[in-house]
Amino acid sequence: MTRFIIVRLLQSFVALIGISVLIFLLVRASGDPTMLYRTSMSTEEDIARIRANLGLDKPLPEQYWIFITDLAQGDLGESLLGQRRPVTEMIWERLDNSLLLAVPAFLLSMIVALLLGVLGAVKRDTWMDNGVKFVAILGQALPGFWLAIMCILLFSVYWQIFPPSHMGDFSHYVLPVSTMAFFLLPGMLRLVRSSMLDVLDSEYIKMARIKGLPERIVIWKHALRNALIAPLTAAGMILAMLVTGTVVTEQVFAWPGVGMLMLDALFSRDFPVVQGIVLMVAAMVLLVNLLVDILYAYIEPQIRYQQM
Amino acid sequence: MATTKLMGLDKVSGVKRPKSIFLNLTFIIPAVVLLVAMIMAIFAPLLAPYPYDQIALTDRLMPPAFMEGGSTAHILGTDLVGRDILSRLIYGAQISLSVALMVIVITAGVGTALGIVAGYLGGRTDGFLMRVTDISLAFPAILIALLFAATIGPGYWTVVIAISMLGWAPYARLIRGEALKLRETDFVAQARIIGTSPVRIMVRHIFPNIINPLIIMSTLAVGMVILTEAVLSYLGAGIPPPAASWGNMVNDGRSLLDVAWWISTFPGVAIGLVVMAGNFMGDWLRDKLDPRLRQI
Amino acid sequence: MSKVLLEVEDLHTFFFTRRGVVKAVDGISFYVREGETFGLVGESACGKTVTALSILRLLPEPAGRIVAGKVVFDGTNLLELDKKEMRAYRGREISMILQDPMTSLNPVYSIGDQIAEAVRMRHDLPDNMVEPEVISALRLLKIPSPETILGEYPFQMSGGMRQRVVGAIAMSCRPRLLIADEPTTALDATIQAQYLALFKDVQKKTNISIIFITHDFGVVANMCHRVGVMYAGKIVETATTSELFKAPKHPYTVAMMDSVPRLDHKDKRLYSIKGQPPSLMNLPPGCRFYPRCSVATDVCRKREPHQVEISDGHSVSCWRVQ
Amino acid sequence: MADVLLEGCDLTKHYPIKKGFLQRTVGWVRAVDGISFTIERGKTLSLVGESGAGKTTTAKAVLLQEKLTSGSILFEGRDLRKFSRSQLAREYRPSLGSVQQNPWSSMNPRMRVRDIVAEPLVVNTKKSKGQIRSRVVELLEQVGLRADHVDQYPHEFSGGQRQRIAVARALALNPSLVILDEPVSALDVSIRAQIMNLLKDLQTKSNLSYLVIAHNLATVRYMSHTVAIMYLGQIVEYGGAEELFKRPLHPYTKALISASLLRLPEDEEKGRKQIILSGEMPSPLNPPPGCRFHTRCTEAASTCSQEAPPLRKVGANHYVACLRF
Repeated sequence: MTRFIIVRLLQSFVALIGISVLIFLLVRASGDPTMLYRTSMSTEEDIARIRANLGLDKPLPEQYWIFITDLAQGDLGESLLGQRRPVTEMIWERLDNSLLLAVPAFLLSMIVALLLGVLGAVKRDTWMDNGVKFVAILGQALPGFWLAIMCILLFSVYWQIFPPSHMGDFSHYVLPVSTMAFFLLPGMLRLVRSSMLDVLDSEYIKMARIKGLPERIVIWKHALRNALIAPLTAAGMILAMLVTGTVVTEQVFAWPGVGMLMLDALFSRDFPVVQGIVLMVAAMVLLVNLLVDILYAYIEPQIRYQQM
Repeated sequence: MATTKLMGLDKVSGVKRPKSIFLNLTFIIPAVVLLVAMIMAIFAPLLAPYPYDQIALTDRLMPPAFMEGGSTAHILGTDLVGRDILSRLIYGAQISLSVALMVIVITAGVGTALGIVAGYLGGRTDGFLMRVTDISLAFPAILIALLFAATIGPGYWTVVIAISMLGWAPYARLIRGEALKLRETDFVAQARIIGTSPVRIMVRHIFPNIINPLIIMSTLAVGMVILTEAVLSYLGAGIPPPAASWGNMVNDGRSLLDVAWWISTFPGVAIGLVVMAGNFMGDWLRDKLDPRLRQI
Repeated sequence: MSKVLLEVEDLHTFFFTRRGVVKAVDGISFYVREGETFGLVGESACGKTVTALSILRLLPEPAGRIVAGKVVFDGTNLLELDKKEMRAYRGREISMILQDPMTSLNPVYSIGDQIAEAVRMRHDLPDNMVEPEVISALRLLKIPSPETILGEYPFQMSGGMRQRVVGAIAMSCRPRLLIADEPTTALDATIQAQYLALFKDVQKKTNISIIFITHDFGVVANMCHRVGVMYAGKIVETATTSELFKAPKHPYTVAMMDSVPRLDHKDKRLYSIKGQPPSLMNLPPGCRFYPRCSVATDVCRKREPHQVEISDGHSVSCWRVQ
Repeated sequence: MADVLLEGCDLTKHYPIKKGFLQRTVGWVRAVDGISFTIERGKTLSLVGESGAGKTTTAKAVLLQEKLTSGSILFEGRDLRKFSRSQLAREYRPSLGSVQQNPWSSMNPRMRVRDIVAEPLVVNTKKSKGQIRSRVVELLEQVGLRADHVDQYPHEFSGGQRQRIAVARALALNPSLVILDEPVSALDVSIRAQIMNLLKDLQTKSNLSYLVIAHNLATVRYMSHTVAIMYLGQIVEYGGAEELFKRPLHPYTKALISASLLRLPEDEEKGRKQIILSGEMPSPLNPPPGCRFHTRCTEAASTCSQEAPPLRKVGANHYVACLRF
């Protein structure tokens, strides 16, 4: 178990280094950021001064070394624009807005996916199951951004029940959270349903029924815990969807979160902000995957007990 | 499956397949939708009533034909600069399907090769490749794509490369799992006993047995790729205007929701229909070819 | 003679699949007395397991359905009970052991949990009574050091031990009828012998009735008082074990006994039954064994023989004895 | 002197157990621990034992699928260790055939019978397509299948027929030794006799040697000339089939035979006892000291836990590893 965690930690660390190199190179390849400061008045010396200021006059490995040592101290650099604020600070002040959106949406989709997935599997091939399958297929096919726009069209433009954009009181949360939850739902739902179907076919479920256990114990105790193992292994993919969902939803609803920050920075070519956000998200993704691995070991006794 | 197997019914049934599979509606409808989309894509210049970028400022924001003020000249209406929505939809199909085809050929090729090698050879090769795969899987594709769009600049190949960058990982993982199982089968053991070379085993024994999952995965990926392209184009990091992509069409109409709902609605419906058809097709193929792959 | 505990009458269980109707059990009747072991012997896919699942009404739905017949347990027709009433019979009156010990225990719960759960089902036992009951169930199945095994997980045990645990779960509610579906097929020879001896011992202690399902005539001889030989969804011959082995009457039974090598005499050459069992979806008309039978006549091809009792407790479905 | 085809001398296979953060080797699984046997031309040797006894590892070693830790295999009197890679591929491997237990999984479902049976020929010979085709038909007819089966896929056949195809494939290169790993145990009972009879007929016709891996003693007795009883990686009793089954000496052999004898209810009434061993086979990671069987033996003495019995000759062709002999 300890070995398992240490190995995973090391792997995550190596992966993070790899990603940082990739991002570093991509951003450097994107063109000369000094373009941003160039005016018709700029002289060669001005530009050279800016380059030196930004550390762009040094060789690439050295630039990377500076970048990575700063990173190790939690310094993601400064924005190239406006007041040149530290990137960390900019992300920090937007992060809770994003989380306020992502966390409720994630929890909502999880709960619904679990309930509907189990229901579909237990009532397999009935009209209820077909309904569940339909929800999954619809959710997977309709583009999340389009759905969000349609919700705005209906609920904000025509009926004017909910505000169309920006943060605010509770009513501002309804549309973004529910469309994002609907965007996350189908993947999770399909996973729960199919892994539940497999488990319900197994011999130990038959054995539980032979014992005379009531169906609710058979399903919610014996089947569900085993059925959760497969969706857990797909946690990485769910997480990737969560990030996509956040970026898209924030864009549609003009939600002042990290996703918006990233898009804005992207189109104004503010690369320290972009690389900062990508790195932060990558680190979070790796961390969550690590936690999921540990959770996985907890659910699956065979891994927990492995003498490694 | 497990129960029928347990009772030995698998040997009883499962020999003959019904001949009427093509009469199945879950097959016909998606097949028709995909076929229509393909015809639209291939023959776009012939089918579209107008060029995708023909601006007609006199016909701005014209509603669809069935609405008051609409005209049969623009069946699905026009956008802010008077471009015909139907024509742009037809050209959009070209973008969506060709991106899907490109990405699937690239990702399926790379993913399958890596998957077979990792699964069959095992050991360190496998360990390394699979960690890379895991990280790719967990890494949000959209971030890479946005980075690409910012660095290379948005465009057709940016989209293809950006989606392919991480899109090979699900293939690699699936194929690797299959190859791993196949490696342990008796018939591969038998081939090794006979003295068959590893390359021949991978080509003759492993590959033919992963074709089914490969086809299923690729069909299901059609929808995924089209959706991703749409998201990128919507966010402004995909196919740049004036080229018509369903995604950027939705974006065009976003600020005009209160006056011209049709601009955003039709391309969204088109995406939904094609993606759903792709998914249905994949599901159908899976049920026919390999029901145990329900999880992909 | 002790009284009849379970009587299965003209049971038909079919599977309605997309490819057609599989007549897995096609009209079988037998009974089991109290304290008796009744063997159901036959090859794979002859309907043994489906019979067992029909008795417990645990067929995979909606494909599998009991089409006709009665399953009378101690005077009650189980097929007429509603779901809740039926559940009260499972575990407490009738229990079952499945074939594969490696998959019939839930991998994520400890052995102790899984047995305790079954124990609690019986008359709402108070909490402090549960553990002693669990341990006594483990003792009944002679599982060494039961106290330490409670916290262990299935993957930590050998196949033989797991199958004992499954036995302990099945016995923990003190059922009156136990259905054992090929419980030893997955086990090694010496472990199988242990397990069979163990079950004879359990039966002596508890006077439980057992339906023993197997494909192995040797196991039948060892374990059962009476035997029903199944072929393609039907019981073709029923007799006491001694009678069956001394004077088998149905050509299938005879052929099976001749085609299995024996350890106590070296056969020059084994009798080999031609062909293979028919598909249950597409049964031959007349006698099901007709296409493979070496003594078949014209009537066998045309009409299905019915069961005839040729001596006390020995019935055969074959035209040759009618 | 009998015509010895293959001889195993003191074969040993130990697998390392790795543990801890640095994956150090902390122990060895003694899967096969010093066994010797001979297979005569045209005769059958059976390896019998429970799972974990080491019989499959032994068969794999003969098939070159496992590298031995020590010991040597002599093929027609020549040590395989002295064979070069190409010699092994040219001279040794083509003399072996192999039939596996499960005919449902031992064939590539995507290959036609023609290609399945032909694969050994394609991989190991330079025969022309026409030659291969006629050889395949010949092989199929040899095992009781028809020439028109060649274009079918495995799933179109029953278990018995598939096992026939497997036998045909094993015979493709005219081997002198066929390794049969539980050749009938996955088949329906009524089909087993067909395959066993086929294998016996082929043996007489082509003077084949068989190495049979099995757990069912009755099958073994029917098929073999010589039998080796294995327990925890070692041979505990070895001898001619007739002799060994008539006069078993090792307590483990006796228990196995007792477990396989047909017992009718009246045997019990007459008080004929069956030998029931207690406990399970210990882990090959930590085999018990002395005689490995002493923990379960019904006749164990105190010395059994201290002294490991060697395999001793007790009859013309009968060896037993028990301190009482």
